[in-house]
Amino acid sequence: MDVRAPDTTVKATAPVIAFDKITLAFGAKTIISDLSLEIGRGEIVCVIGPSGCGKTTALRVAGGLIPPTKGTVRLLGEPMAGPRRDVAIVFQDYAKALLPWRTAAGNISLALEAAGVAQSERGDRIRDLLAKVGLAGHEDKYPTEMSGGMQQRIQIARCLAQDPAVLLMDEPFGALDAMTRQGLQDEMLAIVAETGATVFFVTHDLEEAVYLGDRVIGLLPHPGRIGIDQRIDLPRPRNQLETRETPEFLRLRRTLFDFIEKAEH
Amino acid sequence: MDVRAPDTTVKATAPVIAFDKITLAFGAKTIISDLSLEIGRGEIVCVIGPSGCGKTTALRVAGGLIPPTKGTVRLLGEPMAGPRRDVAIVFQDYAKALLPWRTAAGNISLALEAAGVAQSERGDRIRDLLAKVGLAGHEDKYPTEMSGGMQQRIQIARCLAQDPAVLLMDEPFGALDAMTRQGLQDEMLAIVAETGATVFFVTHDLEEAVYLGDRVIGLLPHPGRIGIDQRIDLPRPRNQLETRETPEFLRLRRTLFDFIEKAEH
Amino acid sequence: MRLSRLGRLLASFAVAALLVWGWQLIADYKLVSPVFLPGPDRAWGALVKGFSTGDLGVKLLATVERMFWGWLIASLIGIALGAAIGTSPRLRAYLAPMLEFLRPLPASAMIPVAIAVLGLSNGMVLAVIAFGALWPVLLATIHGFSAVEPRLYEVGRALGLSRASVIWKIALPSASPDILAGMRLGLTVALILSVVCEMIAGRDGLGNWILLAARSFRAPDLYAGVILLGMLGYITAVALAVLEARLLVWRNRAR
Amino acid sequence: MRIYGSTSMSLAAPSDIVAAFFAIMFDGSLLLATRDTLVSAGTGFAAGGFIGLALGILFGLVKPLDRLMEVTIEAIRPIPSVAILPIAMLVFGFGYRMEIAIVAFSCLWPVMIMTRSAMAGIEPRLLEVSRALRLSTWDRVRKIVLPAALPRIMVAFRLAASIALVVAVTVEIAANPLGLGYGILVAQQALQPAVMLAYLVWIGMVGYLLNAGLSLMQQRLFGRAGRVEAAS
Amino acid sequence: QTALNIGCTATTDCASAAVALEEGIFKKNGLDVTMTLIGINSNIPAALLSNSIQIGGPTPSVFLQAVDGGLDLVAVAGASSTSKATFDTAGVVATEASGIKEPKDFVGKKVGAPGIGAFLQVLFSKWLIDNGVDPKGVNFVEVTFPTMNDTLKSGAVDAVVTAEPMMSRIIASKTGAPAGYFLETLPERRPQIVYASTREWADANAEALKAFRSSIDEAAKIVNENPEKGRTAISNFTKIPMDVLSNMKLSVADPKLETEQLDWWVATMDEQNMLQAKPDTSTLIQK
Ligand SMILES: Nc1ncnc2c1ncn2[C@@H]1O[C@H](COP(=O)(O)OP(=O)(O)OP(=O)(O)O)[C@@H](O)[C@H]1O
Ligand SMILES: Nc1ncnc2c1ncn2[C@@H]1O[C@H](COP(=O)(O)OP(=O)(O)OP(=O)(O)O)[C@@H](O)[C@H]1O
Ligand SMILES: [Mg+2]
Ligand SMILES: [Mg+2]
Repeated sequence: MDVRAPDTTVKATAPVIAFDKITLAFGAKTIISDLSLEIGRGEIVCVIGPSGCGKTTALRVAGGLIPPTKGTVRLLGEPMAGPRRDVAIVFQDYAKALLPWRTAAGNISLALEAAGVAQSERGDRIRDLLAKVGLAGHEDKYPTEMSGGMQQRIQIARCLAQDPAVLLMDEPFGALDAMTRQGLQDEMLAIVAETGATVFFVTHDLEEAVYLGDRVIGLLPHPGRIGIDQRIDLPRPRNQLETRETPEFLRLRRTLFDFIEKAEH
Repeated sequence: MDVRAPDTTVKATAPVIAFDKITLAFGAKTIISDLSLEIGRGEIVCVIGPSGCGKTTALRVAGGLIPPTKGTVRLLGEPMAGPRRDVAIVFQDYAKALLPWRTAAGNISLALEAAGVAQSERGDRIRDLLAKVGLAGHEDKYPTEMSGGMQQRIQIARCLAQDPAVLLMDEPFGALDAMTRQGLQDEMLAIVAETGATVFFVTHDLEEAVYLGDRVIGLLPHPGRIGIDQRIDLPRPRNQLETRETPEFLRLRRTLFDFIEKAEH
Repeated sequence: MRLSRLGRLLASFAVAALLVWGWQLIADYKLVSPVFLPGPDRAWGALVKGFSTGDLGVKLLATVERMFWGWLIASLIGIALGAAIGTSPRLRAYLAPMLEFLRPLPASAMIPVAIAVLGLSNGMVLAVIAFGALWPVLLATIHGFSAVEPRLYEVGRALGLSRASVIWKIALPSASPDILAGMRLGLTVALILSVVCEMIAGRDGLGNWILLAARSFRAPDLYAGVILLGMLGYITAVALAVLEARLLVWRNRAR
Repeated sequence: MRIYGSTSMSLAAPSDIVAAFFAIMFDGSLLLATRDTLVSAGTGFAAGGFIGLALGILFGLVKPLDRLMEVTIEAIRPIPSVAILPIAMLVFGFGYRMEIAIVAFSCLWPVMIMTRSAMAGIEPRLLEVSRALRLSTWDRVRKIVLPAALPRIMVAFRLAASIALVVAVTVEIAANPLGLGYGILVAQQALQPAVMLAYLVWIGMVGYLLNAGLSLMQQRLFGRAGRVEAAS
Repeated sequence: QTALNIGCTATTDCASAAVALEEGIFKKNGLDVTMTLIGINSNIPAALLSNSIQIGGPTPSVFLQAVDGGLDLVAVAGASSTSKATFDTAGVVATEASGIKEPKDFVGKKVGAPGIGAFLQVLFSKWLIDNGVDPKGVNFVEVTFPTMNDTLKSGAVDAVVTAEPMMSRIIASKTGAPAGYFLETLPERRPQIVYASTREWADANAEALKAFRSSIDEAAKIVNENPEKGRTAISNFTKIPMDVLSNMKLSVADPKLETEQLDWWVATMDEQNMLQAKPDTSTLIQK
């Protein structure tokens, strides 16, 4: 059930994320060069590209974790000044992004504490979120006692706990099996539909990009820049079986595959 | 070019990995129950299963990192007594498995040092390996300066440096984009074909499992046990475009998908 | 589980007993002059006598109290200061040079100055103990803070945690193994300095007892004091280890 | 700071301290004393540090041994070096050897404790890597354990370095007639508080330089490994 | 030439040895002597036993306690002894506020002494006993010489048992006033410092010992007759500035040592329960 307003009206308002000629260099090495990009409210933009092309770096810039070397970033209309609480980030290296001294519940609770949610409410919220990511009953496990996929889902739950207006996700479903992944994809679409959140979604799974996105952006490496900006006009709500079998889906997938194939040189 | 002996003759010899009624428990919780499994020389066995079902745990048992609570493991005909140098392990959490104080080259060198390769030879070997995983020219980068996919490939290169008779790989291509991944899949098949190595390959990508495997084993959760043991009789050498389009491939993929779908409950 | 723990503890005590037995042998065969090394039997005798007829108990208590408060003050200041320095590069730039200068000053050599400034009071003694025991805690805390996984600081920033929350919820727990190791050392230093202060500043306590025994060449009494120190050290170490085991459950479950 | 008319014998005006400092600096006694203290503190530090490091690694690697020795070590550790001074003096007499022995005894524990706890903090996955590669014990220590624990071990060594100086000076004050501590003692007994405080300030400076040198060495020698703190 | 290391504390009591060194008397008698300044008197017996020094200058109380504790030491000569002329070089100084005027006033008061069980405190206690006061009623704390004035001023103690040159400084700064000269009533010629060595060394080095004794005899005369020489030698040895020393009386050098003198000390210490057994003083002075 897609309750979002149609894309066109959304686009009319100011972009939620706006990169204006971003350049980013580590020392002498330019990682991202002259990147401009606008993401409208409620839009889901998937980013693909060969390994090491700068996807994570672009996401970190969008999250305010690193300032661009040149150019400006505007977030929700304001110039970027560091990370914000209404912008949630799912890190690629989930194994490092969880507090090893807190249980699953404790890690999710951290976001609630940051938002000032009363202690009495937290328990229910945490149980809800754990159920959403398919980990009901695992609240008392420490990260070291969880499998890779479980850790990744805890991180996702923590981000959802932030009730974010913007979701920056770096290969969030990378460690999940097909079914769990599909479940979470739909879960995410539902949440976005409900809350109108804007999503910047890095993935290396082309089907995932097409299935989720309103737009798929392909980055080219050395230095990172936009190589393709593909609108995905598949109707919503989408369906894991039907959508993936439509000719349009297969065509888009093929387009992106060709892009990646060329980008690899 | 497939230079391996046909599977049938291989199977006649003693199994390389033999699980005999393995049970593994952490404290009171049984993770794996009564698992028996034999993998023949040169066989590529892919393991799939829902997140948290015990794939990583099974791989760690096979690698001698954790002894089973009950049952016996035999490796290359001998009872398991801890890890061996001719068994290479690719860990799922690549971000933690690299030495942060060594460069890409240094991390690969570690395996060569362990094997007693002379200093003079190492340079060439390292360059070779880096080229194999598509990271030529990145030898002087530290893990913190590399993208997730690059780190993962360094770990793979380190394992290849061991010249292993057995490869235990835990979602080794999980953080890679489609093209890099396909390149490495073929690279791995070539290496296995050349060296006759035996492979235990955990993945959550069903197509990958079918494409690579001689056999795909599906684990069921709570506790981990074998739910499906599917032979893959696709002819070798396989081809990324053609093989993936054969009806047999699609049928196998469907079978596994159905399995995973059911396993999720 | 329980039983094996008990067994290990017993084995550990057995090793200690073995060493005491070695000590007895050295004393029996007079490998070292008995004037300076009496056997454990004589030391034990002196210990019992000190408790039953003397005021060894009172002295022990005085030392324990001194050590505890000095250590507590040192730990609190050390953690607070370490947290401040560890999270603020500016503060670090300001304070580091002065701290690095103060650190190697021998606490024992400071005593005369401390007496001149603070008088011959318990406050002076506590200040000296706290001064000495501060460094292990401070250094470990600063290090612990700098060793926090950078990704976790980013998590804190992304969640919009306040600076206090970042310290309290991310940096402190992450640094807690370091801090606890520092506090362990700090406790030892506090005990040593309590004894030294009692020796130099003439406060009543075990140090004083040891000093007087050493001065009047009553070796068994001296060793009685040393044995007490050893026991005291062991008991406090066990108490800290229990605390540590509680605080660091997460680390023991790592696979 | 000067309290006029005071006859305090432990305080002196800064100007007097400076004057005293130059006096002992130029008659050579300060440098000679510094050398003596540094030699004994340095040797004791090296010996104690090495033993502490070795024990720390041993106990970190071999858990059963660690538990076996626990009672003994925890009981010996808190014994103040001052308390064993009479014995050390009897065994070694005055001079470097006694001081070195006591300094080594004092440095051993912090290094051991912190090394052991540093080893507990090593990312378990790295230890598994070393097992999977079947590194020899020596290689495992050299290539994985030490670099991973190095940042913490360096903290232990820096702490031990200042402890070495403090203990050396204390021993010199209490018993051993050489070095800076002896200089303090003589000045104190000769009723020259300015000289005494000059020594004290100098000790602070020496310690500061020592630590700065150690930090520099840490960066030079270990470069990256010393700085990568993320291995926790 | 026999090498010989002599260890003494920073007092004027070892003036005879210092003068013998300064004036070349040791050298003349075939001894190659160095003198080591030792911080705490009670370190001397251990230093002797470890052969770090061959001859040391312990106070009789340290010497007797060491012997009582089982160390095989012998006295080889006297260094200094009490005398009517020097009774005012040590005393007890009390603050105005304490109201201490006479021995009985010390009961219940806090008194700082440079070492509990050390020379001055033993003699002060004896003085109290002789005046009918039980020293157990006095609360002794240890205060080192250099911190005495500050400690007294801060009110942490009511009185300090002290000696020159500190005493006159404290009195001059009006922190406190003399409340008793406890050396005054002592008999003459009670040793304050004795020269001692291990019995083993004394037995094995009879020649050197003889040379030492004759050197000390000669130097003692110089000290007693020509105090300026004594002061110069002491200043060189202890680094105490001459302007401090020049206002100070030197202890009387007294190289002769007899059994009765030690007996007096044994009796005094026994009175205060400082000895476990009664040492046999007849064997304690090397023939
Ligand atoms: N050290 C441990 N202590 C307790 N339970 C553990 C421990 N390690 C793993 N587990 C549990 O064992 C189960 C299997 O974990 P494992 O890592 O093998 O899963 P997996 O199949 O590899 O999953 P994924 O695909 O998400 O990586 C999980 O439920 C996990 O919670
Ligand atoms: N801290 C750093 N210092 C220097 N170079 C860096 C640093 N971080 C990243 N890089 C470089 O920037 C490039 C882009 O890295 P990034 O992590 O953004 O890639 P990515 O697109 O996310 O790749 P992947 O899909 O493998 O995660 C890489 O070539 C990497 O080597
Ligand atoms: Mg990335
Ligand atoms: Mg896994």
